[in-house]
Amino acid sequence: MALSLEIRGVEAGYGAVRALHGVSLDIRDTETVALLGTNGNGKSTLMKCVMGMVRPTQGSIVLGLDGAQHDLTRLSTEQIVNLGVALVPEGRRLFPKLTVQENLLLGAFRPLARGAIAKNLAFCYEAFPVLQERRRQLAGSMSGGQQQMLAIARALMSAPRLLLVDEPSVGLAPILVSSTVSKIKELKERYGLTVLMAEQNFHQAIRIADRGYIIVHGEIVFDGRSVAELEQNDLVKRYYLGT
Amino acid sequence: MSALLQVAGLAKRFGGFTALEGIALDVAPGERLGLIGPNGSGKTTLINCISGALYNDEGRIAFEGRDITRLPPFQRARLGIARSFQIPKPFRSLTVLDNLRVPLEYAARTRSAHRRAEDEAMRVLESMGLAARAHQDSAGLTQVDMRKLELARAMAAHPRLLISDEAMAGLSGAEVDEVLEILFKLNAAGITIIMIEHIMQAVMRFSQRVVCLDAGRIICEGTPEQTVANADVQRAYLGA
Amino acid sequence: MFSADLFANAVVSGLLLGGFYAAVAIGLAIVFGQLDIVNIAHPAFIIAGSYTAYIFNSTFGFDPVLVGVAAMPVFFAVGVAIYRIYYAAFERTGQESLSGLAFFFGLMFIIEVSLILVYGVDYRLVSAGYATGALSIGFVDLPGRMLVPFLVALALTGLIWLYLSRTFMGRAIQAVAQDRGALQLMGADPIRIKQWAFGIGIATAAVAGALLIIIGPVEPSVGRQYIGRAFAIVVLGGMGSIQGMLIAALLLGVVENMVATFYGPSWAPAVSFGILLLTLAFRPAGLFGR
Amino acid sequence: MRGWGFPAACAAVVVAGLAFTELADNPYYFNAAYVILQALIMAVAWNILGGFTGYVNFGSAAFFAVGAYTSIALLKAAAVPLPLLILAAALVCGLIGLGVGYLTLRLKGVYFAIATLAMGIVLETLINNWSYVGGAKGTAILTPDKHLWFDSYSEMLFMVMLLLALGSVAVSRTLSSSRLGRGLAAIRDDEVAAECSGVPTLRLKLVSTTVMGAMMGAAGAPYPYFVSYVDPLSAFNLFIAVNSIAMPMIGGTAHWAGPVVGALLVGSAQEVITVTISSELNVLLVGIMLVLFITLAPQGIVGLVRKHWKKRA
Amino acid sequence: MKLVRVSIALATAAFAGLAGAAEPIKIGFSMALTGALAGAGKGALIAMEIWRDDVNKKGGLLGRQVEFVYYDDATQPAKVPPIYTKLLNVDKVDLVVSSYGTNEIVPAMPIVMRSKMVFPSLFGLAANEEFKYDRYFQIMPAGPEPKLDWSRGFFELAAQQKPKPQTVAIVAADAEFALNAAAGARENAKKMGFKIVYDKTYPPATTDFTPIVRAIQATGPDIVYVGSYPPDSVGMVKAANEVGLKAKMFGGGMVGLQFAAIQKNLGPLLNNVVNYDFWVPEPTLNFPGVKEFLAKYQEAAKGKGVDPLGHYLPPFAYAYMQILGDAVQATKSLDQAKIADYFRKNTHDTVVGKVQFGKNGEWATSRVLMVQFRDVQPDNLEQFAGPGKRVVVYPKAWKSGDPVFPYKQ
Repeated sequence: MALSLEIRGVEAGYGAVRALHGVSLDIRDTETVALLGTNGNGKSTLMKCVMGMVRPTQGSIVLGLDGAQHDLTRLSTEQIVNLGVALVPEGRRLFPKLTVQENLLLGAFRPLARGAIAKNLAFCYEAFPVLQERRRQLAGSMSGGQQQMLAIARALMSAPRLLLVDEPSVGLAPILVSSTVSKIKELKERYGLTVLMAEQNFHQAIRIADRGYIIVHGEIVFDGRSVAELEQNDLVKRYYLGT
Repeated sequence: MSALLQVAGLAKRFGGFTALEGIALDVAPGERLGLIGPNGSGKTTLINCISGALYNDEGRIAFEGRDITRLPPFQRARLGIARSFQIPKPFRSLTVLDNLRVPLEYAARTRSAHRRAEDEAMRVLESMGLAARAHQDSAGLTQVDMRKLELARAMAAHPRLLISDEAMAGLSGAEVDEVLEILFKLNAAGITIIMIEHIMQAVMRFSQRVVCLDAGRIICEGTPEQTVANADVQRAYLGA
Repeated sequence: MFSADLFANAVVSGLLLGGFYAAVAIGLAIVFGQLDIVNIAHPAFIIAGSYTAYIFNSTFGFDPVLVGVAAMPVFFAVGVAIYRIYYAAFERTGQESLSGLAFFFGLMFIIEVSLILVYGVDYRLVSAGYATGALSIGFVDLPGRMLVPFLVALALTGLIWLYLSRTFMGRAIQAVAQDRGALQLMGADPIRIKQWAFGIGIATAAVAGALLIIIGPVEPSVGRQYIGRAFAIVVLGGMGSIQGMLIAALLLGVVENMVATFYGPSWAPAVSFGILLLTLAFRPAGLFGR
Repeated sequence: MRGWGFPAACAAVVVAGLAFTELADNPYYFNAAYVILQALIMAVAWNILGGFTGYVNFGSAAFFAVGAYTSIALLKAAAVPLPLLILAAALVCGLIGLGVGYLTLRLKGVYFAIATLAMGIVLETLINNWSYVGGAKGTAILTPDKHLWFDSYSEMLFMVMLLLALGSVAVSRTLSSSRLGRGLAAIRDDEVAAECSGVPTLRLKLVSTTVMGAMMGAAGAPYPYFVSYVDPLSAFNLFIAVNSIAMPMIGGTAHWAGPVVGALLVGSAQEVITVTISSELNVLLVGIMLVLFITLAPQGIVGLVRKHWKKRA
Repeated sequence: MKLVRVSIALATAAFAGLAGAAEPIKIGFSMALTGALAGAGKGALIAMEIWRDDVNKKGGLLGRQVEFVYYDDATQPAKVPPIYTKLLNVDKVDLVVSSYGTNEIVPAMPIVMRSKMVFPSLFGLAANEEFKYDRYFQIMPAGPEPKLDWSRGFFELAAQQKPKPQTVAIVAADAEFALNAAAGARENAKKMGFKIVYDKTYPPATTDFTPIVRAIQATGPDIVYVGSYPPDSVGMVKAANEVGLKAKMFGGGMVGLQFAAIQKNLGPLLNNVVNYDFWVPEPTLNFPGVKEFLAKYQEAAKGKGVDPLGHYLPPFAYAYMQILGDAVQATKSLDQAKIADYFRKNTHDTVVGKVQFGKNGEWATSRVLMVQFRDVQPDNLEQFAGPGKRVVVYPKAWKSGDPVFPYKQ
């Protein structure tokens, strides 16, 4: 039971704009890795590259899974999801006109997850009681915090091994940010997940992260091998605020 | 000196979600203002309200002392408020030159001869370094050129106030410098500029004054240095 | 002229008619309402369904409804093939709005004329035992010709509703137009989902066509009469909502028959399309949009 | 076609048309040309809203029919001369177009198209129930004997149609290369960006729908004289709506010449096929041409030609 | 404009071959081969071609073979003027006849009139009322007052019954023929002292007719006159049956009940319906040649998707050609004035009986039959080929049986 993600020299962009300039990073089994940086620096693009939604022009992304190596740059999003990688996308991307429960059930679309659907649904409702209360409500009519919970729960419904979370804090009040981040930690421990979390909120992210990278302008500018290393580094402020 | 743009008590809600609340902001003529804030803090909503793409629920907006709160966007454009869009929205079926003629003919009111509008458009394109692309279809431009076109089109409206919405996102360092240089030049020509930007270095270099939004409110206002040093701003970006 | 039994009959016959309208519109509720594909040729497929029912009814004496149900897989396959062309030519290049519309317009003519070339223009009818006679409950009559289509349409609507809300594929179909990127993240291929959904939409035309020819005679161009109505129902029903579509169809049926009974049938289309116009002008999300 | 080229070409066409009426005495050409010119005006008109502004109108036949029925109503009341009939029809249909324009405030894309479809059915029902103009059973209109200096009424109707067609092409061409046309193109490409560039989008859309309506109405005004007998079923014929969409799509919607080329090509092909193959294939032709063109050459004939020129240049 | 001229040149070139050979006599017409009226139009064309072959087998007209030049008008009136001008001026046909139906006949009138051609016409209802063209001849036996004659029989029959019915309902489709029929019915009803209790029209695209029939039922009429087209005729008959319409007489001006496919489908539902017709296989109407004609028609119609029995329109389509042919033979010329004179002055023997023309080119005396469906069995097409199923109950001269009254016991 081993999982690893190895990203090497990834270049990617949209049209003529390059958003990533040779990004390399590693994630090992059961780690929580934070990808830190303010908006527009390429965090989301990297997430999309892992998911096969943006094709890197160069570099490799290799998912090691129980001894087998999968080159994600050659797989479709569906195939990547089927390997057990799930993304909680930026902006949550719920299906607003479907109910909470329908959203969750869609999360279990991948064949492997369909078998355990009852168990996973029960888990999700236990982990997020508010979702059970509102399971018949349309996803679009819920508050931002609830929507974020739903987005995470939906990703969990696919019974992933590697969970990518993109900017869970956006648009949430500080107290909700903190509880969302705590929830991710809780879930990670419970399911034995490996987590890559892109986040701007430095302090919240490193609260649950084992280590982190800082990405500025499409390049990894700092590889913090431990939380302590990140916390003590004054560079962070400089990278964040451009001073 | 009286303010060019005055925003007072502005609020905007989407359903139950409050995107902006109690926004008060004065922009002086000729000023270079940076508008920053983490993602989802309401920056784009604010400029949508100023340019008229959205109507605010509360508060008032005045431009050159005139209340424009209820004016449709095209009239605001004619009064001298121009903007560029975060995701470029060129008029894809028109050539680059004709893209500029639209604001020239509608907002800047260069109703004079056919030729003059064209010359004027060429002049703007030259100043943006886009002259060589004048007769190309705008849909085929590269990202950098598309962003320049976005600015050029805004400029062609002969604005008093230019709102630049993330004109540099995704550009390389050299390209960022290029766009910054253009903005400095415009400012030198007397145009007031509000710049929304994620690239901090650019904001810091460009702005005389920086306003930081977080969760729909203004949390800090000051010089770039003051803003960066501000605890609230740091909290907004780095979290608590 | 107003009387209780006239009123009751107008309502009941309106409901029966509305049920049939639902069968006509349900394919569009999926294809147009949920996939945003403006398949203006849908009524032409319905006519193709009528001819299928007619051919098997007149040569082998099979029941038209059963023929319609049996023909669904074939229609499904045709639908899948058409979606592939549509996808390759328009959706992939982002041309779907105007060109896609014209594409289906052309398709409509091709289907119509092909039917004319093969089967001529004479009116075609089917015979089925239940298509004559009526069931009377109190002073309300339920003509078999309308009752059977009503029941079949209700069953079809119910099944489609169950399919869309209870199966993985069904939920994916509902989701695909809302956010296809997010659907990909669920491990589903949006193109295949849409192709499947389009196939189902066309498959319903086989049944709707059988119902149409039970109700009355059919020739290749009568489908045009249902273009406006079918789209009106889908829009009134709030696009893509199956329950909304059913309510809108029943409502349209009742309104048309009320106007026909109490005011004058020649104003019925103006009233129903007037409602559509007003809805579009004042509540574009439809009467029952959610 | 800069400067004097276009007016000169128009003048040449008028002179040629006049010479044609003087030299040729075969009414077939005039009647066939009438049908093609009628389709041409409809296509040009449709394209002003559909091609330039990006709003699809399914109700072309309704505008055409209302134009024809305006003539009938006036003729029932008094012996109104043809030019006045055309003016009145343009006015009435322009007003209806103005009303349709207000729909664009709330309706975009497919919704707008469906609204125009519904409007067509409502108008048809109204005419069906208006007995003064014959109602659903239709009415016969006798062609007057007077026809200016022309040899026959069909020659005169042809000349009238030719002038109307030139007029609408001129309007469409002027629009497309003018400030207004660029405004419309901006609306088609991005309504928000257009508005923020100072384009008064609602006002321009109203102009666009009004001009479209007026042109279609004018095209319908001489129709009662042409067929002598009008009933709603044929005046609201779906084929009119189909042709006015298909012709610009085949010719190319982005350029003013697109609907002209499309109408001349498809319209002539239809006339030729009517008198040669003359069967279901006639209807099939429109369907197949439409499907082939939009799948293989979405920019239409004019688009293809321009691409070719650009490549050579 | 270049393209127009090029295409015209092309069209001319395409027909240069035809125009060159002046040998055969050319008869030109437009016909609805597609569109709404195509069903009837195609049947008419088959009948006309049978006539052409018959004539040519006998050596043609004036010793010349007969050739048709015809184009599809697609049931679109706008196509008719170019077609007729082409026929007359490019194809230079020697004779013209009309298309089928009022909408397609009238647009040709001004053109045919300008060329002063004889214009035998196929089922236009009062199409010459406005034009008053003296070379127009209508083969439909509607009589000198077509609108009135159309329903006169229906109301006379009703008036003869005892007890005399008092009230009448009139309902018609919103389209040309049906509304004219209804207008005539209204006048006849008033003239014969009936009280009109229901008088409404409906759109042809109606799906369900039960609410209409119920609204009629609610006014309690003794007789119900319906002006309708094929699909709505079916809907009306079915709805009358389903609702249990209690009228004593039902029918009148329903187009479609004359067609075999519809008769077969409706079957016993038709019993006792009284409806107009022009020819039925009753012994009283066994005109010379009609049997032979129908045999040929039924053979030719196989697999063409047209009416398999062809009782309604085809004999008349054959007949109007017959008269034209006779006129050419008798006058030994293609002189239009002489031919018109022959049409006017003679009684013509045709497969639909003796025909004489009167005012406005309509039949001098009406022969709108009222037939009553009797003893119709379910799902049987052949039964309608023979006598007894559609009994002529009006007028006296052609009567083959007495009406059964009331419609529903």
